[in-house]
Amino acid sequence: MPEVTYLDADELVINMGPQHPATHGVLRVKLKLDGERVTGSECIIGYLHRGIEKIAENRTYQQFAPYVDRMDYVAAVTNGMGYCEAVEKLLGAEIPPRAQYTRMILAELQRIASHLLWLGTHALDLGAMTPVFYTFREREEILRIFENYCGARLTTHAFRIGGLLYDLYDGFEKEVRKFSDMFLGKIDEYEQLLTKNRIWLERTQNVGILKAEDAIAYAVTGPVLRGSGVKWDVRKAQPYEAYDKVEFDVPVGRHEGWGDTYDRYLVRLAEMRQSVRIIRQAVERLESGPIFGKVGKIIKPPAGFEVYHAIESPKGELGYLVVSDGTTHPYRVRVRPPSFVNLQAFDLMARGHLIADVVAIIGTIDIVLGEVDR
Amino acid sequence: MFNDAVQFVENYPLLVAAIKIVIVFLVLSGVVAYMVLAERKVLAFMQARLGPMRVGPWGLFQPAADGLKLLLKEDIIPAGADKFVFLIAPVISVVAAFTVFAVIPYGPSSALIITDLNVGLLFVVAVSSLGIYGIILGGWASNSHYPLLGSLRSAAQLVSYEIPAGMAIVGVLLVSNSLSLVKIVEAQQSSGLWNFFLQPLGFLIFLIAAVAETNRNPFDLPEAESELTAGFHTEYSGFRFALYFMAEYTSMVLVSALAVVLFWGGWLRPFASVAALDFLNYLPPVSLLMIAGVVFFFARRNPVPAEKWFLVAVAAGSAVLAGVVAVPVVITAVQPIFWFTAKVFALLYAFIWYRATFPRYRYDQLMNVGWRWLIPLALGNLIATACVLWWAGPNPGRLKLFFAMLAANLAVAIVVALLVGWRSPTAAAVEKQTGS
Amino acid sequence: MADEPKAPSEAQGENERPASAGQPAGSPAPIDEGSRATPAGGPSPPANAPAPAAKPPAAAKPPAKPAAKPDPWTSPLVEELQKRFPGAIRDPLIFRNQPFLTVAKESLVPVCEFLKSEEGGAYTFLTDETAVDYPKRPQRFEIIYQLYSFKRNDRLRLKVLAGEGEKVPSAAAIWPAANWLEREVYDMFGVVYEGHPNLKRILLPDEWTGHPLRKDSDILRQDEAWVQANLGIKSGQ
Amino acid sequence: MLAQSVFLILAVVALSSGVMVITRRNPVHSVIWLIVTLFSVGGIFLLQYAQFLFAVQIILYVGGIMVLYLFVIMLIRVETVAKQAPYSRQWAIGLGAVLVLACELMYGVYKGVESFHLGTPSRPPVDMNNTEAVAGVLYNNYMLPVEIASLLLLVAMVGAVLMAKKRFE
Repeated sequence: MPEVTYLDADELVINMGPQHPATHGVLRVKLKLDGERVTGSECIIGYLHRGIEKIAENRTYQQFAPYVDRMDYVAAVTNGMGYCEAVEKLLGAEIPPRAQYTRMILAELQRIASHLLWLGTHALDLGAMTPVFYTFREREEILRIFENYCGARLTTHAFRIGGLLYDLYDGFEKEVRKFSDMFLGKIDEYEQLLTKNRIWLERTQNVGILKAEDAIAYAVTGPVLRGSGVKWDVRKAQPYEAYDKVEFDVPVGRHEGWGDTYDRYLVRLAEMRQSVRIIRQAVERLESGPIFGKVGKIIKPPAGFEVYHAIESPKGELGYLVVSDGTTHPYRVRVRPPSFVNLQAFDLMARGHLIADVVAIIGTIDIVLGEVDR
Repeated sequence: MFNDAVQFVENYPLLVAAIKIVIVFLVLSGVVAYMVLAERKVLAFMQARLGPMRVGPWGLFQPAADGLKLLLKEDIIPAGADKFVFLIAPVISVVAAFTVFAVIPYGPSSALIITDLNVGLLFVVAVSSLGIYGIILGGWASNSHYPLLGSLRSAAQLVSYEIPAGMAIVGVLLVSNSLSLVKIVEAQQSSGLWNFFLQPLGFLIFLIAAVAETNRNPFDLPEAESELTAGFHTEYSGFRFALYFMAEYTSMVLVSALAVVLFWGGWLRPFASVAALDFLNYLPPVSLLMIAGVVFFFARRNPVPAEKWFLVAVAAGSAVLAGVVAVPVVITAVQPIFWFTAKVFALLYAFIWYRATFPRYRYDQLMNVGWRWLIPLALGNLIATACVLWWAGPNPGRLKLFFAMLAANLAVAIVVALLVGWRSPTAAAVEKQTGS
Repeated sequence: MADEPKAPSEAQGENERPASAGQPAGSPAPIDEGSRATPAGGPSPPANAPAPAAKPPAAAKPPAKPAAKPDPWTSPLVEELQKRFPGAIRDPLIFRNQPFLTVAKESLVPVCEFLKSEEGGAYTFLTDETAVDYPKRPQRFEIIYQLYSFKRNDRLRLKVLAGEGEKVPSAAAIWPAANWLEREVYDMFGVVYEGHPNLKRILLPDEWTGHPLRKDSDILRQDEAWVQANLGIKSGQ
Repeated sequence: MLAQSVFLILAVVALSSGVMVITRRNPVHSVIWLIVTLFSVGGIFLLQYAQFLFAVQIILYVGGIMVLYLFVIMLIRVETVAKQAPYSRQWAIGLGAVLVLACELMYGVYKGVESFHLGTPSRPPVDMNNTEAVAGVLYNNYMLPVEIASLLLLVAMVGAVLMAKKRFE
């Protein structure tokens, strides 16, 4: 065959975000395109940087707790739980079981709420308009429970270092039970809309493939890691609170050694079911008792050393490294944000895909920019 | 007096045509405006919410408010835009969409047909293919990346889907033996079989291609909001945006009307030849009465006095209208237009329904559906239809033709499915990538 | 915000810079920078270098509970490490069941590679990498690596000390995850990594001056010039 | 008379827009003017009662080919193209072509007015419309050429697909 020279279209650099409906906040992605195919990408973040880690150094341990709610603002409860536990670990404090189970119930509800928000927006990104309204309807129920418990829906500041500030309100158990009974049916409803939908399958299967070894190399955690077939969950591997006392499964994707957007979708749906399972067990074990451990009004952890405590937040491993200097103020608080670390794998997942897939991949990583930028 | 009217029509054909055009234009604009409201309302009900409720009872005057708002908004022309092209692009879209309605027959009598071109079908295809220029040029003239990508996408999409749509239309042409839309409906009347029954595959292809050509979900890639913000009309605002909006909804009405004319028997009542279903003739007054009842029911619960009385008036009006329509003479006169509208609305409802249900296709998948599935299917359908017609000879029996066509369609579908296969072309790439 | 009482540590940190009261090593007192930076004979001259010290008020009030103190950590892994990298591993300690050790900067890359390998425990997962700033130590930055091993279900914390202007070898080649994490450390602390593929600011704008998470950077401090030039407002606060 | 004046208008529009096509620097504008030309020619077809040709002209040329032109033009960077002089080194060829055409035209004028006669529009028989007439001519009289032409087009299409495929692998 004779040598052919091709008239190449110019490489197009397109700026997605920071004001773009599908970047879930103020993420800016610079995409290099060949036609509509992505040949490279760069995430530009920091538009929501508020210096939360710096603020921590200028607040007392208790004063800082409300700030962590503002990181992953769609999962404030788990943020707060991680922080409180990290400080409790630094103090070596024990938490009474009632507080532990309450925390678990609220955290699992929060996980469901966060996944619901993810599911709705993810589907919306892929052009399915209806699920978002259904998921928000159920999320509303969860937020109502939060509001009844602590007066806030979003940035709850539900827990205190040492336990709980408020005991559960009357009818909490009943409401949670009612919700968990109702919710399983609702998951089926979402699945009817999406799981076997041919277009949904085509849009999510084989899109944003992440091999397990890449997932580990990029330190991806949470549903993204599990979607790639790595059966690992902080709640199982290194249990905190009373997660070792309840039964639940760790769902993984369909493939051995790699995962795509559809795997992550399935994993998150399965996780919601597991959360309901945990909630049901935890509600059964709620016994009356103290809700606050032996932690003083003034928190002064022992000086000089640090602890790292990680929990399984809806987005992945949320870790807090708390360094104490013996005063009432933390010397340094480092947040290991799952969204930030997971977002790093975006370039790997997006390369070679089309623009439309970029949207799917951003959605499937499930980032919250408040947490990426902190 | 009746003779006077006939005289008038004969003396001033152009004037009469102009009057008809104005009437169709006004009615169509109203339909389009309320189509937007209907879409919002139907979507809302499917999604556990209410939709517009503020302007008038149940938001009934929302289209007026929207129109007014868009009229009064600033008309922004982006810096660096190709001004002339930017300004005319939306106009092209709207004009192309509206022009086609000139040849759509709304009923059997000449009063309900603006013009009956003997190449009506070709005219429809030709003019509706011009609408794309509004999209391409608008996107290009905006001098912005997202609109450009949007218009590139829609150029590829429209060209690709025009082929299967055209071939599906050719199938109808073969069956009906005419290019005139009026004759096509008349052929369906005389054979007693809608083309839908003779060309089920063709109808399916046409419907899919129609959804794609109107840029509607699940083929709404040129304006996919989550990918390209708003696609080709990202930079448009105010009235020009409204023009695009109007063009989109007008083309929806257009393709629905076309599908009805080509496949669903136009103005014919369903199963017009089955005497047992003659009670369907009374559907027009009955449905009006039902509307009156529903409106009255809601009027009683409406707390705002002004709205309440408005709704009561609407209910009363519908009831009176139902009474008028129930007069035997009127009922026959109203039949065609009623059935035509009802069928068009049924298809429009389907458009909304898709939007509530489907995710959006990806660009390459869209091309896949078009080129790998629809075009082979349409080609096969064309050949099969021609063969069956040749085999059946002139004036075949109705049932014979129906079953032969059904068998041929099934055979084509099966053969194409086997040939094209279920395996997606990306599967190999995935294997390469994951090493599995 | 501004009239909030200042954190004692910081307020004193600034006053106390010249002070050099000796502090017995290992006491349960506040953050004893010197004692941790130097024990067990590092490259720097032995123990009593500028051991800066503690804050009198905090020191005066001993913690209510019996002092929590890290214990020495002994494990086959530590022995193996010490055998393979003599002199590079210091202070294997364990606190609240969390083991950690300090690695000499020069041998960071081989140690990391060993830890990532099968016989080193398969610490294939770099959970986190961050830094803590101790301005009064001779090597003010403590870079902290959080490793995790799926095989052992075990976390390990590595620390590397670096002074102002000293370059730290980048771990991005070993764990790609370190890429952004190191960029963040660079952005927030100004620690420069050697061999990093793309070392530039990540959260703050590229032209920003200053590194906000350093202890000598006030919480109200910002790059006024940048804010005025780019945002057109007088101040971001 | 009406037909004659409509023809004149269409002819003038066709010619002047043709001139616009080659004088525009921006290729997109050129395409727009080309569309206008094609429309006017289509109008002339219509004037000759050749509705089928008119429809095909619009469907194929305006609705299809021009869209593809635009598609390609938009893919290449228009701004850079617009800066280049349109027909830079082809003056000689252009001049030659113009001369040949002028000669042809002069010959036509010399031959007399008959060669400009439009001919009375050939109304098809009432029971047979334009489309059927075209079909009849194509598939009865010229069956073989049509088939050969379609085969040729098919080969070209397959070739194009093959080339594009090579490009992406």
